[in-house]
Amino acid sequence: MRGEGFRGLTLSELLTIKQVEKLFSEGRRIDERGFLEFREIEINTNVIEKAFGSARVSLGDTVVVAGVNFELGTPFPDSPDKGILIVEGEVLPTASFGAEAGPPNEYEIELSRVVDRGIRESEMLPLEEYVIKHGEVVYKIFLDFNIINDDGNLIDAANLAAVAALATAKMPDINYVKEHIDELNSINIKEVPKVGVKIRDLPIAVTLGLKNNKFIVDPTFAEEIAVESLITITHTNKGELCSIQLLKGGLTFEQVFEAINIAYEKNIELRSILERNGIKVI
Amino acid sequence: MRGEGFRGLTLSELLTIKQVEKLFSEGRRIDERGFLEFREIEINTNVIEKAFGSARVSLGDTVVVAGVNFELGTPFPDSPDKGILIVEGEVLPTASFGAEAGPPNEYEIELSRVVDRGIRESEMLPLEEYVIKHGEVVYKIFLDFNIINDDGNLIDAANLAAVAALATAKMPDINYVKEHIDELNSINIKEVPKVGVKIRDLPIAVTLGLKNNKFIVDPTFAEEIAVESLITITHTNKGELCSIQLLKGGLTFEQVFEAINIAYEKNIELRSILERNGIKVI
Amino acid sequence: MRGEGFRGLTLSELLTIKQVEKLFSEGRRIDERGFLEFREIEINTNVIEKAFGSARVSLGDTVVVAGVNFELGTPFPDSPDKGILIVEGEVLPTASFGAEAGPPNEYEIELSRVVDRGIRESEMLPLEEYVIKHGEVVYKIFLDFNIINDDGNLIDAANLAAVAALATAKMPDINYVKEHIDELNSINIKEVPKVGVKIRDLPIAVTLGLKNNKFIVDPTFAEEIAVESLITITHTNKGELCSIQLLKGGLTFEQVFEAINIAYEKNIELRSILERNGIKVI
Amino acid sequence: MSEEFRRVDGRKPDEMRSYKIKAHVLKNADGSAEIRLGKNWIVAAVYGPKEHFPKFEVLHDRAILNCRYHMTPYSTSERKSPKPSRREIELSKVIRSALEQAVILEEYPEMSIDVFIEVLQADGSTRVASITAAAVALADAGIPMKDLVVGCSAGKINGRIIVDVGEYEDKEGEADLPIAIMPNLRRVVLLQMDGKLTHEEFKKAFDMALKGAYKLYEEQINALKSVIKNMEVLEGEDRE
Amino acid sequence: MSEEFRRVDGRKPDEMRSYKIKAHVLKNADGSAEIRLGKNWIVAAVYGPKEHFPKFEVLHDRAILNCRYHMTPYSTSERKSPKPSRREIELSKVIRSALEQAVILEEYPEMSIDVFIEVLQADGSTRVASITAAAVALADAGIPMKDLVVGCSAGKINGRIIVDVGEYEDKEGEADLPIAIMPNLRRVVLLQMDGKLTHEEFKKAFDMALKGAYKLYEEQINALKSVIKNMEVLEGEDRE
Amino acid sequence: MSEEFRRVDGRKPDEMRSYKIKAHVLKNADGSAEIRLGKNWIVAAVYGPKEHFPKFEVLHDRAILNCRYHMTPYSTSERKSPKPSRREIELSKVIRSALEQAVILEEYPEMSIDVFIEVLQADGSTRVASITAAAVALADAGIPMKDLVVGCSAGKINGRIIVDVGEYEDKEGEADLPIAIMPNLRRVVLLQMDGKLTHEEFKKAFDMALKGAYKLYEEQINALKSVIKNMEVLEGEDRE
Repeated sequence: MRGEGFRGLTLSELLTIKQVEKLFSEGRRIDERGFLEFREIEINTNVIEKAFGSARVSLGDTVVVAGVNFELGTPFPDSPDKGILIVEGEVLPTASFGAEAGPPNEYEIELSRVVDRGIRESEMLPLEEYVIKHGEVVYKIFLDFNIINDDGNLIDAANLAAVAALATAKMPDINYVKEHIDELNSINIKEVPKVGVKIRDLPIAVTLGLKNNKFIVDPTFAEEIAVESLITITHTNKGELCSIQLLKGGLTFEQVFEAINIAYEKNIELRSILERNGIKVI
Repeated sequence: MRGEGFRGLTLSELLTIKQVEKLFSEGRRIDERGFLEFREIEINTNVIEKAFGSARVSLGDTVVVAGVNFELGTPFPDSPDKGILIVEGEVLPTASFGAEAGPPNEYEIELSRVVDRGIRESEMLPLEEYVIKHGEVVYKIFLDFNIINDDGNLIDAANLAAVAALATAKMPDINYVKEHIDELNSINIKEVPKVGVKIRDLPIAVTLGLKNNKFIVDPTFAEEIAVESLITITHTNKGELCSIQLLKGGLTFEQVFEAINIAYEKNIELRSILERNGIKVI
Repeated sequence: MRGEGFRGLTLSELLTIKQVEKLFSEGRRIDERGFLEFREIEINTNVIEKAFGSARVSLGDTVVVAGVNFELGTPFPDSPDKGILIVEGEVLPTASFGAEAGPPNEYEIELSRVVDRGIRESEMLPLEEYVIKHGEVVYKIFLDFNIINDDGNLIDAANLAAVAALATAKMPDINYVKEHIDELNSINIKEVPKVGVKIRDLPIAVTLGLKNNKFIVDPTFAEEIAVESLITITHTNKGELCSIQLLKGGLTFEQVFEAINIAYEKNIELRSILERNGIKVI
Repeated sequence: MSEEFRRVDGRKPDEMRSYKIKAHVLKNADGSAEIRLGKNWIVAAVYGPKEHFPKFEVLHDRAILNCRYHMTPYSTSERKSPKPSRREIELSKVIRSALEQAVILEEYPEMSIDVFIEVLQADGSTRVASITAAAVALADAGIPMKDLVVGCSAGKINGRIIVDVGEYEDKEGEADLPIAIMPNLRRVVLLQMDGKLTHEEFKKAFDMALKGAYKLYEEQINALKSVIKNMEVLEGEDRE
Repeated sequence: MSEEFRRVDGRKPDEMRSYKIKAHVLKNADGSAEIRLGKNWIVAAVYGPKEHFPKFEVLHDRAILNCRYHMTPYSTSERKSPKPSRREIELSKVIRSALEQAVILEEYPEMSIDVFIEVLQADGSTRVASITAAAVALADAGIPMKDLVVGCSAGKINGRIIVDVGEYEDKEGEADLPIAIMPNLRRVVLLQMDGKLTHEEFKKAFDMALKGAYKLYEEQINALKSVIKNMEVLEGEDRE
Repeated sequence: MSEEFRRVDGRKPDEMRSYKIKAHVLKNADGSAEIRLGKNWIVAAVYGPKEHFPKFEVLHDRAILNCRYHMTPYSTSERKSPKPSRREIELSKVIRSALEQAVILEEYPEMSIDVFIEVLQADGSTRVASITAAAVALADAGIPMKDLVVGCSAGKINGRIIVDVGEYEDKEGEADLPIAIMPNLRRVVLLQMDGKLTHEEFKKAFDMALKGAYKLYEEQINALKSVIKNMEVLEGEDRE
């Protein structure tokens, strides 16, 4: 995965990976965590006052910031009665030695699309309610997130930040906009009275690594390279699967189901952390 | 031409070129064809059921697929009463060792533009009939083609595929669209009743190579590199010239006319092959 | 600045730079100019008959061509009652050994933006008068310039060319366009009766180099590399500052004021050269 | 599931569309294959192993596997720009990752192997059809592999679990589950899911997709066998 | 200037917004810093000195300093495309040029040093806040410097000269003057201006910006000191 | 053709527009030339032969000839984006191909020669005017050539064959035939055509274009002679 190819790794990264591998063979993790234990999670919302919604999440040393923006836009021709949700994420060049400025590479695109799928497929946002005028004007919601520091498990961290930013966002009151539909050109979307975003679900992504036929959760950067396989499994509020992505390597048929069960257990744990931060489906 | 530059050629390609050159000096071609003989031509139309029109053409080992798409669009400001025709071709990376993925290079752009000019200048399609509303809504016709395997003479093969795909296309009935002009936004162009495309001409491109002051037609990949000059000459149904492109090298003044005469003869031959496949100007 | 990096310099350029440095230490310039003396300036306007306005300016061996174009466009949402001015400049690959074809690099972007700021901040053009319909249709003015040959001091030369092209442009009569507002789609902006452009100011950029704590004006290519610092200071007609850009190196606090005073003096000199060419604020 | 239930194209829930795989369909490529699955028409070409360029990217312990999944402009109902979309970039990545599990890259240090997949007509489940063709193309190129790779999808529409998801079912259905496996090593190497599935539904869908994959694996073998037969015929001719 | 004059956010003309600089805020970077200035929230990271790549670009007498100033999509009122704009490219250039005056590049021939600046929330005067954070990040990375670099802006609104221009003042004001200096060497290394200022007004604005810069310089020192203190504490721990 | 027939700009069918070629117009380029043909104003610059970069592209038996044909944004009625269009890429290719016939590239293995053509004002037949200027620029740079290259166009409007097609005639006419030749070697090195021409009309148009090209060839020679004269004058000065 990341860290591969000609860019190579720093010497310190290489040494850590070696150490991680050695410890794995002894049944231990480098930070003495349990195999199914998450690092410390910190969630702060509304960290960007000027955005409609925002969050900063840290998962150990992995740090993500997410922001939400609302615009007026034209719906896609094949869904004239739905708002538009655009999820884009980038790993900033601040995040690690190997991270590069420039257009998103395939790992960043996969990261964005996995986070996007969780939100979209869980139907977290009621997009069908974001229509100002059928086929012509809808809300366009941008959810942008950035990895500021990369110590692995970007998907889980980004998913938490995205979900926290969306769930705590204040959006422009659609009734107000509809009442002023004849003056749409002169509406400044930033100045429309705001109401809380209604959410219907909270997708929770859990990424597992597999090494020596044992699963770990919340892999660090070095662990992501050391493990043989990586898989992300996202659950809805009701415990349904809403997104899976095998990121690296392979699994036996049985391991697929084992992974799903672990992800389900951990999803409940993460869900309660979100709830402690006031983020839940009402 | 292609095959030049730092990408170089495979050893097998180089050996073939040497062999082609040796045989040329003996008055022979590598596949024992006559100098003015085409390879076997196969034309299949409607190979992509979901497209409005399509064709697969093989010219010896050169294989091209072309597809036609109709959309509603805005006319160009300087031709408010004309439909829009867009011809774009790419050599897929499947086509040869040297073919590359990525934006079209100058040879692919030349290939597209020569095929485009033949179709456009022969006035094959009645673009002025493709207007839904003067200056506002017209048909936008996309003709895309792809080289799947490249054994030379891409222009002739692509031209045949393009012409076959266009001539056998079923287009959305413009009268139906005009009748529903007030509901344009909700028209799905794919579901409009279809009628056959009317064609007014069939441009036929013939590419000639020159080696030791002798012309050959339908050059293979190795022959294209071995010859000194390459020229494509396109004729209309009535025997007019509608496009010429000197692709490589030079010609004496007399050779220009010799090339035109050969291209004319071969154009008649290709035209009859198209006719045998049911493709002709009515 | 330019000339740096791996592209390197030609041997002849390197020798000139060495010579420039040697002479500087003797208090001399390579072309025996005074430290505060400009090279010969030639200004020709209306050199591109087909453009709305144009100019060719040479400053010693630096040659710039600028052209002006008017289009109809949509205003920016945050300034619905203002025309749009777009200033873009490129150093053509003809300009020097090191100049490259391709998208503008950071030096070309800086060059364009400094020229743009002078014109915009001096409020040379009455953009608020270029509105056809509030929030919907305005004039979009393109000022494009190109460096044809680069012997340094591109900003001053480009600024003179830009200002001369704009000041002498003939623009489509806005009253005529307003009268035909119902037929905007069929208006060809090139055929609208023309009137002279009204200008309210003339920004004059003066670039200074600093070497051994002495300022020079109008640096050549070799001098730009030899000096420690470079700064451009632009004045309005009334002697106000309207743009400053430290291009390279640093200055003491006192030198900042010294530079401004020199730039002011030289701005008056350049202004009188423009006036001799019939270009002035009325 | 009631016996009467029929899908939009008349199929039973556990019924595959018709399929056909052909190996060695392109003259220039070192290996190639074509798959037709319903109206899917996909071509895969392999070039390599070959010297990798540029040099500084070379891996000293194994070959680099490049993979491009690409849809032609006319392959979809709405014309697709030939420029790779974010979706195509993601699929190229997961397909490459799956094929890397099977190809013995260590045999060719400092070299590279290119896999080019072109979707000529798309009809749902293109990614698993693509990987199925790509594996045959790799085998056709004589590249050493631990196992073939074969893919199949399952999904859910109107509450029912179905195999080999067609285009309409992909758009209108409630869930999509594309998988690819190494059939002899019994390992999943591509696994994606979107939509909503309970754990139970997932199990059912996963099993259906596995069965489909094993059927296509037979077809892969047939395709490769007829190439070998052709080769033997040719070698026979040679001997004469 | 009347004593009663208050700016839109209640500040006096010569009053800075609240500010806070923190060094060493990122785990992976060799050096890093965060600045908050009003609602500006900007992070700077330094990687290097490190081997420069590609080789042909290397300078044999000094290190290459790369610099990227970048605004995140959510940092501004209207969503910003993540692709660098012409404005961001220009600012990256002038910030790099300023930092090059302070960094002793000759110490690391053939190497490169990367400075990445990310604006997480923009609130006017981002470029001078950025350079102020970047200099702390460079120092935090242990890169040898002749001096720190610190920036502040001045401007003019409603005819009054003001320091530390906020977003509203940037948009509605008559002039903007961002500067950055090496505070001990007393040299200006970034200087831009737009809008209209008489020579007199310029002088006043320049002096105000200088004063602001020296205040922020104190804060830079504090930020670096607490890192050193932290290090001492850690070293202390080490010794135990 | 009736004697009374006059073209939109008053020309007879076989009448060229006014033209003027000047060699050595740019200070920095190794060779340069400017052509004015009607309102066309085109500048060509040559840099090289010079070391080619990057190294891996080098040809070991000859120089690489690079060529860029480019229109400035203000050269056309509608503002043109400075980014090269597909048309400009095609014309760059055919112009390069034509010049490669004349330049003795074998004299400079492993090197490259750059030809940059900038259209400052376009007035129809820019490609043939461009190649005519580029050949003079190459000669001015002292690059060894087998022959000059000179171009001219012919066309058809209102059923009449005309030489040196102007902008209006290009847009409104029925056919356009740009050619370029090596005048002494009597070889066609650029040949394009679009529109409709019978074989007979083509012959007539081709002959007209040839005649036009030979006229411009005289002007090329004049332009190069006056450079040589200037050089002699300069050398004379030198001797004094």
